[in-house]
Amino acid sequence: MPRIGVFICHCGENIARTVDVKRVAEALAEHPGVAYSTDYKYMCSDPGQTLVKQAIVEHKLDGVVVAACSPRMHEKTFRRAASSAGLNPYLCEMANIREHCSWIHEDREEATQKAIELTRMMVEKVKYNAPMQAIRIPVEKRALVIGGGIAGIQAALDLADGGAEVVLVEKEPSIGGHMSQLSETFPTLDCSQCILTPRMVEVYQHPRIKLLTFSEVENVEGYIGNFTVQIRRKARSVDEDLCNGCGDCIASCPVKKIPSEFECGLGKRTAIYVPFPQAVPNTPTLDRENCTLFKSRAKTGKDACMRCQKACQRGAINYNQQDRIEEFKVGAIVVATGFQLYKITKEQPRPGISGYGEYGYGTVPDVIDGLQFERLASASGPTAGKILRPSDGKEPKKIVFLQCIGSRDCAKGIEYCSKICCMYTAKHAMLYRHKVHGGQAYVFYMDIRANGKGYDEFVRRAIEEDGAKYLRGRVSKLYRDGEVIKVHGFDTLSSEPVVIDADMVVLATAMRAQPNIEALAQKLSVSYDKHAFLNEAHPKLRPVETNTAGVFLAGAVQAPRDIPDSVAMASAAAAKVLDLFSADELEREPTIAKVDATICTGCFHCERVCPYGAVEHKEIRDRKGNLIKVIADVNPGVCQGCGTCVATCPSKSVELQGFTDSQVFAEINALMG
Amino acid sequence: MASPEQQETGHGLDQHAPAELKDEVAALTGANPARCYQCGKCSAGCPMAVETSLRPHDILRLINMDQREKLMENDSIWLCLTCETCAARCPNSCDPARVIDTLREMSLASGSTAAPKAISAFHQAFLNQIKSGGRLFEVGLIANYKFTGGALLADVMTAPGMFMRGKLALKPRRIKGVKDVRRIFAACEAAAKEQQ
Amino acid sequence: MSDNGNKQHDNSFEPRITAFVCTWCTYTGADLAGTSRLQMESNVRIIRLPCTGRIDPLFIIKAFERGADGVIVSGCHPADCHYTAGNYHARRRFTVFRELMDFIGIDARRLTFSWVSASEGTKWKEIVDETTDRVRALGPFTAYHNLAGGAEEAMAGGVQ
Amino acid sequence: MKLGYYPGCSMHGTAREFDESLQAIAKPLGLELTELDDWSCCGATSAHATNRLLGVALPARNLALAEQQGFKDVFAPCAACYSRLATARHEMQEDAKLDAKVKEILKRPFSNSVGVMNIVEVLRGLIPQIKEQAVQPLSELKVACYYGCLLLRPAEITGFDDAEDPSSMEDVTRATGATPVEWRMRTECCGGSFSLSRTGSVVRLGRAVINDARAAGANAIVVACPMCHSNLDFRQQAMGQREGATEMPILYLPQLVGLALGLSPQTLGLKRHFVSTQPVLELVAAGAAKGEVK
Repeated sequence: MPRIGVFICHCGENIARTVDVKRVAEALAEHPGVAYSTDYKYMCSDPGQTLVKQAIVEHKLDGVVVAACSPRMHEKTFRRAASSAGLNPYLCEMANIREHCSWIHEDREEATQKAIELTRMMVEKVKYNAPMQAIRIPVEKRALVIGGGIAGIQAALDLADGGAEVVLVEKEPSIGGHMSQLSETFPTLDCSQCILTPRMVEVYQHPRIKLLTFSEVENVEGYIGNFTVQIRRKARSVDEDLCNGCGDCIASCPVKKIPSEFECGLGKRTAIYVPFPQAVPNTPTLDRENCTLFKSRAKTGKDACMRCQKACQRGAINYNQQDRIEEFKVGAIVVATGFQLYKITKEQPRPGISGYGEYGYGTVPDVIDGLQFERLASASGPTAGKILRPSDGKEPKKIVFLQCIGSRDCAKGIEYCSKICCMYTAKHAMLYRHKVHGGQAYVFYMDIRANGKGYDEFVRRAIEEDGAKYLRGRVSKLYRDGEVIKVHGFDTLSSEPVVIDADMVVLATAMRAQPNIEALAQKLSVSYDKHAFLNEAHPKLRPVETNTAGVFLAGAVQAPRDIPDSVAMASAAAAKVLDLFSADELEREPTIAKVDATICTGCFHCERVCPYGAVEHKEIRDRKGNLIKVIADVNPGVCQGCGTCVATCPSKSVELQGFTDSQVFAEINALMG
Repeated sequence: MASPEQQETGHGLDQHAPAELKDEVAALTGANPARCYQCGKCSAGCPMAVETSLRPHDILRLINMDQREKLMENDSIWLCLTCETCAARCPNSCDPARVIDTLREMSLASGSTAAPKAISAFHQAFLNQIKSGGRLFEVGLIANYKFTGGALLADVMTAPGMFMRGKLALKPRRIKGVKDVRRIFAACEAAAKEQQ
Repeated sequence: MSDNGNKQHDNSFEPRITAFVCTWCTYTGADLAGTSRLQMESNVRIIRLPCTGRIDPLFIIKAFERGADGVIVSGCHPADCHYTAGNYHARRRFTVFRELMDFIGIDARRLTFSWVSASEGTKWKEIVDETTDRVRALGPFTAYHNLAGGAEEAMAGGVQ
Repeated sequence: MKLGYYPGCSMHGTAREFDESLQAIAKPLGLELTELDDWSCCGATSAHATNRLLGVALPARNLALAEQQGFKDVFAPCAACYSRLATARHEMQEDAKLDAKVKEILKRPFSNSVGVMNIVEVLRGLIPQIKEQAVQPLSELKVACYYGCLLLRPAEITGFDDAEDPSSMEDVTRATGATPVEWRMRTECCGGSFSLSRTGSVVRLGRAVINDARAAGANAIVVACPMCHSNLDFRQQAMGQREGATEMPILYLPQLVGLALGLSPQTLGLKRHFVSTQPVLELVAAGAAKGEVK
């Protein structure tokens, strides 16, 4: 006969108000197999836990059911208490009579009856519980950081400085991300390059950071502490070991008119190029789509040009380089892939999002986006820091900034606030005024969201000292009218329609998730929201973790973030990883699947449905080494315990520990009391 | 934190107060005025914004503030051209055009006389024409309108111009199903009264 | 209505409903309904499983056999499964299972299959109330003794 | 193509030339129009501006007639009628309560199965035929395609073209050999229903449309709506021309197509306009002369 202890918690008045806890305890005392049943005001308090521990010893309990709040709240607490009293922690279960009972029902009679039944179900389950041990798994103390923007750079440096090995993967030819494109940063107006470049160099030189640029994550396998990642090193056509970054190849390249991605199309680059002078690494990359040689090979099969190869004295140019896959073992992964900017074009990459026909779908010259303005304002940009119109190179005397383009616009498919635009627009208005004396900046805004340290003061400065005229309203329509852009807006504060003849318009376009981020998220088994921003494990308490253990988030991959936020998240993620790396082994819940070798028929239905690839093939041989059969075997390190294999197994030869068929059937059987 | 007493009162109000204007409008239009965040994009594109005292976003604001009388007694809702520019560009799908249609209907039902005489007379004259013949008889419309509207403008003088160009039929044509049309009118007018 | 607090305890039929839910989404959503104090029908008993993928159709048959009048199966939304794909397998399995229910003679309206995420406490309440109302209207499930024994055999081939 | 033809009230009155020109081009383009028997007025703005139910029930009567008379689609060339018919169809699909109510009022069987088409949509579908049948090159003619409001908005009801950046009228215009100009006011409102009741607004809005078309170098404005036509043509004199500026002829889209097909100005009703269409005819003649030289 089992000896089970039942502990009914009042939770102050939370449970006791609607559940007659005394009656529950009495009813359970009568239940077969229950050796002890009691109630107490706060079971999770110290005296409450002591009560449980003492009862385990005094009544020689071989199972415990605590009827209280949700197991999500206190299962760990009571299992720890049971363990300290010498009972295997997995012989302790909770019945949820608060969230699922006392809080959602008013009728005392009904609630009490339900509480009795819920507790009985768990008692019946516990009868079939088996002692289990937590799983211990070794930890590979190397981290993968995906994305080399400011978040990835910060995470990589913090990790490496903390003693961990780091593999930093960046898909572009250089690290630096969006921050390297910015002119100056709010709210201090310090030069973005000046604060970023030293950190980029630090990454490059750090002995514990392996930097892989022009590379992408191909595949991820494994689990926390033990991931195996494959990285595609895209063919750069330049041998990174031989290249010394002299730039002779670039000077020799005859294809000079390719719109530069780094300059947002406002500047040009060659086919073999470094994206910007401070790029790290300073190794050029050959853009095969625009290279004369590769075009000629594709068209006629003949070689052509090859001037860069001739120009390179180190023989570093290799036209026959192929993509290659490198494999790394890592214990944790930080995802810091950042964002892309929304474009107002008619064609959109995602269904459900549309462009702005009322603003000409991006076809009106001199209507640019915020990042383009950054390039114009940047001293190292295409205009050497002068604000000039792209169409005719004239200095705009009237400039209009439109905020919330794509943001907070349900009709265009994006309802969220992009968070950074209020600030950078204020910055733009300021920079404009500093650079174009006597110029007038207008800002169409809806609400000014400046809730960071020194942020509101910064916006006030743009208005009070730099004379930006803020108009509260959205613009209905804009179009080119001869030399000017007619901007039709409404100032809701003076209640007047406003038409501005602008020389230039800057759109503060929304921050969007990176293209194809879903594919990466799926490789990592991390969920994402409807806008494809990756989901944190808990919005308040676990902001940089994900629901996949060992995978962490930093920066705008999770939601629109500014630089300080991204850096803080990156340091937080690094701290989490270092915490993980501080032990040699990890403990995990033992709720995993296990195959009964004697009845498995080797049909491998389980292998087909397992989302983790945890099912392996195991050969059963007789003593002479003759193969008897091949059966399924679950890798305890990889299995996450979803139980899909169990429900699928035709021969019922696989069980999920902690949720075995007998345990579930016991609960079902208890339904009728 | 609200005291229990305040909560009690608050709850009581919710239960017994008549439906707020915004809820009424939401029920009648299927658009939710509460979604309006007062960006003014509707008013920025409204061709009549220079002529009206209340612009589309003002109207949404007053609906959300439950200012029934102010809306019903203002002629702005009658100056809407129903060009739908506001609805097409509203970031929150508040559909101001449809909302204003509904307000006009409510205003008529409430017996408000805020509609500019010329406009209400035109609508009335127009509908009278259809009611009597099933189709619009333009000469009849102009005559009916100019008399009831009282604005005997130069327009009537251009009617001969229209006539000379063969653009005006002088005899109304009545359709076979005119009874059918009149029944539709009667049913819709009855429904409007009932709603009130 | 469930939340008017003065439900009649006469002899009218009160169904017993068993809910098989995953721990990550629906169980948490039901917790949220609790913390939000959403009053709902008290007829549902939840059995917590790691994932809807773990739910063997046999559990449902067993529940009916043991006297349940209705069953709710609820897990994460498609694409939100904590285990990546368990809920897809569950969905596939239950498409087939519904047909099997017909065959066995259980009215398919006694089974509710839904997605409730961790943030959808209100949706959970709605599902509980709707299912209870529906099953209450269907009346007690009395054919369960017919299920005993035979059902397990019927399921032995597995429903994939 | 066989279509149920819903002319609407103005096509038999003030917009007579719209009807005439449409009938004239129908045959050469292979368009078979059968007028809906006993159709009634759609209620126009006056109905839906004062009584939503009426604004749906009046057009619904015509949709029901079309269904009874066996038409798959109703063709309403008047933009206002088109808008009302399409809106009624859409609202009844979206709102089950309204649907039931209207059906109760109509007192005739109706399953809301009939599609609604406008003039631009129909002519866009006939572009190959227009190109094939065009005998008169309109190469000297530059026109401003004016959509106005009712054709395009709301997008979820009309849906045949981009509401902010439409191109279908320009496509039809190109098929006639004329050149569409790039201009700004093509989707703005002309004042529509205030033609008689608030003339001042109409004059203000119409003037902006005409001035923009003129600034863009158009020889004429092409419209697809009787209200736009009457506001821009009949009211043009009241708008007061700038010194030295010539009048801006306003053509219906089928009139433009008809010119390309070589139909006579009389047939196309071009003599019925308030603003003379003579300058257009001269440009057409000039184009023809050039064509012959080639």
